[in-house]
Amino acid sequence: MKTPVLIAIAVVVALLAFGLYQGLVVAPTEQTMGDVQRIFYYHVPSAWTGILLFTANFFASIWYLFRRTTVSDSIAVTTAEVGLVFWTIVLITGPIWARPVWGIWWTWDARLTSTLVLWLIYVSYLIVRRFSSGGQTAVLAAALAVFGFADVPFVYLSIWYFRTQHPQPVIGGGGKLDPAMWHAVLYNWLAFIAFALVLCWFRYQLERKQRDVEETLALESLLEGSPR
Amino acid sequence: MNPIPFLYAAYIVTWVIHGVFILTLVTRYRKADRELRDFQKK
Amino acid sequence: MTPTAAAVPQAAEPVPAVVLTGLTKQFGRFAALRNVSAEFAEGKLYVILGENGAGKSTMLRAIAGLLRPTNGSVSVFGAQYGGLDSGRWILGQLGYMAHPSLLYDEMSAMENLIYSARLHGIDDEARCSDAIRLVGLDPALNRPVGQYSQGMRQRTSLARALLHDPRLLLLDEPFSNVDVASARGMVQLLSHMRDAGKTIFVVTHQARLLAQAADEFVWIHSGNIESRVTTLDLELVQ
Amino acid sequence: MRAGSVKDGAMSTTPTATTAAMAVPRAPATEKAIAPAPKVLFATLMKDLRLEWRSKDAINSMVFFALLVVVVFSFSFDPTGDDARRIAGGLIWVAFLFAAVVALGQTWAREIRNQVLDAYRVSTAPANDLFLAKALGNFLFVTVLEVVMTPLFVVFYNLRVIGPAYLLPVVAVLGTWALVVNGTFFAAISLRTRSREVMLPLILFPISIPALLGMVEATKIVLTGESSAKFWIVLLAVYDLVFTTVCLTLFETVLDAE
Repeated sequence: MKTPVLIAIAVVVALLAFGLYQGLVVAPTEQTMGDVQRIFYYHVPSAWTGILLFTANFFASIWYLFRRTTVSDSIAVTTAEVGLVFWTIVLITGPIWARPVWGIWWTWDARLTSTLVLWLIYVSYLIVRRFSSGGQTAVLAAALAVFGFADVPFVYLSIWYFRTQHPQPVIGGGGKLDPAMWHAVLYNWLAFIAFALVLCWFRYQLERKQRDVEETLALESLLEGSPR
Repeated sequence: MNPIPFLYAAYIVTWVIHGVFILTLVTRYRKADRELRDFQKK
Repeated sequence: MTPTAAAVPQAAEPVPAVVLTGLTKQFGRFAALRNVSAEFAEGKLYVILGENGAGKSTMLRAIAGLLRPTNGSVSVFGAQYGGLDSGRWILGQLGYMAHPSLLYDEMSAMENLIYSARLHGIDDEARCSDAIRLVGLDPALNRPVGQYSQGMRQRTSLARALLHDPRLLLLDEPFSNVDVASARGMVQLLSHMRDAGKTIFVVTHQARLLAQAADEFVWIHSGNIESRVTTLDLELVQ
Repeated sequence: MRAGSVKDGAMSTTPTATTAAMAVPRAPATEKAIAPAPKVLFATLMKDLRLEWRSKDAINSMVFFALLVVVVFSFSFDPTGDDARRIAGGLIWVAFLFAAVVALGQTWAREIRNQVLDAYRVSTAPANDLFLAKALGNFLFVTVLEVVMTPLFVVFYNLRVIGPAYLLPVVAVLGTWALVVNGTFFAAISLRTRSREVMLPLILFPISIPALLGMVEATKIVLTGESSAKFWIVLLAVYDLVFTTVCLTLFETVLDAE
């Protein structure tokens, strides 16, 4: 089992290095913002990867609600946690980008605000998973995942309109992107997806191991004859 | 104010966060592994 | 301990009240019910015995549709849980009573039963007062259930289970901390109901009370049926 | 057969007409199994309202809590003139949110204290009727709080509505339902978690942000009469529709999650 994993890691590292090279060297410097715009090549692919993972979490939760298999529940928690890691990166690199470009760390820019709200939703999802007791965690979390995902369009819509009411400086995105720039974004996205898959694989093994421990614990308390 | 340090800061922060996450994976895995082995021994 | 073949002669054609096929319930790795397969004819009083954690209550809750089997199936009067609406039809046929009395402490016995009747789509309040009288309580009593003695609470809970005239009665420890006189009264009531054609399952540690009244004693051991006998071996019972 | 006299203790054992009445009616038993929907919903709602009226402790403490929230807000924010109208929308709704969350936390308190949820699961009553009855109960409860709090806000901030005032109740109803429908559902979820009181707001607030934004903006627009609040009202209506549907599809699964 070990070697394929090592190969996968090697491939991911190569892809990431290639993406980094594209972002920092190959892509032309943006006229208005200069080189700081290259944060874009990490900020946007991380967001897209995060969205992919949250979508996977949604479908895994739906699958769990119908089939109640532990596999679907493990995938739901795995994709949510790894998704939240990528999403945290988006949330932190955003202000790092805003500071040099607009001189302010945080602006209620439509995208930044929506990122923050989504981040809050999935953090509360993971907290509920940790706090709910034993057998019911999966069902409660799956229901919450459906609510969270259904909320995403409302988050983006309401905050987008909220911003058009009071225009604020808008982060990047403006202006025509040079094709080489698009390449950098796409290569990095590919690299991040591969990296996310490997992370998910490891997190999944951890989940299975933790379930073994939980069950042994449950069995342990049973065998000591404590009445059910 | 030279913007370049912000560029490197963003890239570094990205890998710091990923690194911390991987670290938690490893520690949680080791902890669960140890607990499991204790049970098997008992 | 493999389950011995059921010694009880099966009732020939009528649909058995309850059929369990390969019923298994896993809580994590602990198997509360291990592949239980059995048939229970209609119109009989079954007493379910076994030590704590053997799976008695789990089996009763599975028959009541309160827990989803890990695999295998439960069918009641020929209908199976999980079917599109068959689960709901079954619920109409069964009365369930368990340790939490499923009653609101702030409401009197009559109010509790009227509300429970509504849940089953019954408006007829006479049914409620009949049920209360049947278990030996006074329908006019408007003290809230919270102030009842444990025996009275159990009987109110029994009345609640009988209310919609179910064909199948599932009682989990109905006699726990009930005085002997009341318990005997309940046993008589249950045997009347069994004679009237109802199927009754009673999970209890006071099997002695039902030594004469019950048709069959079902011993459960570590998640499966160990044996089914028609006469109670008194030494075995604590 | 011992003729049991019907007093508190004794057990009625005489095979009277009642036992005969309990004899199993062979044919009709099967048809009446399914409870017609509105009856259960109405019965549950009436039961809750009756018990609430009987004890009245929850409603009194809640109203007092709402007053406290208004007073505390009025102290901490003391805008005058036009500012008051601009931020009053936000203040009022955040105050309502606090009062609502405390009320929503009590939704299932009685069911849990009496451990009666199994009674629903064993009856033929559809789970959604239980949910709707609880949600409507909460809606009435929170509306009472709002009716108590609003005049105080008007007085403390001497608000005058410039825009179309008739829109305010519309926004209030849509907004309150958005909080209450999700709140009732999440209260059912947080029942099964440790530190139950913290869990409800923790799940409810993030998911309600779009609705909150809608309420606050719509109220501000109506108060200041600057532009039209149509977008926000439509957003709230769609939000209510979507999340009421999601609640009704998932409630039974959560109720049965044993």
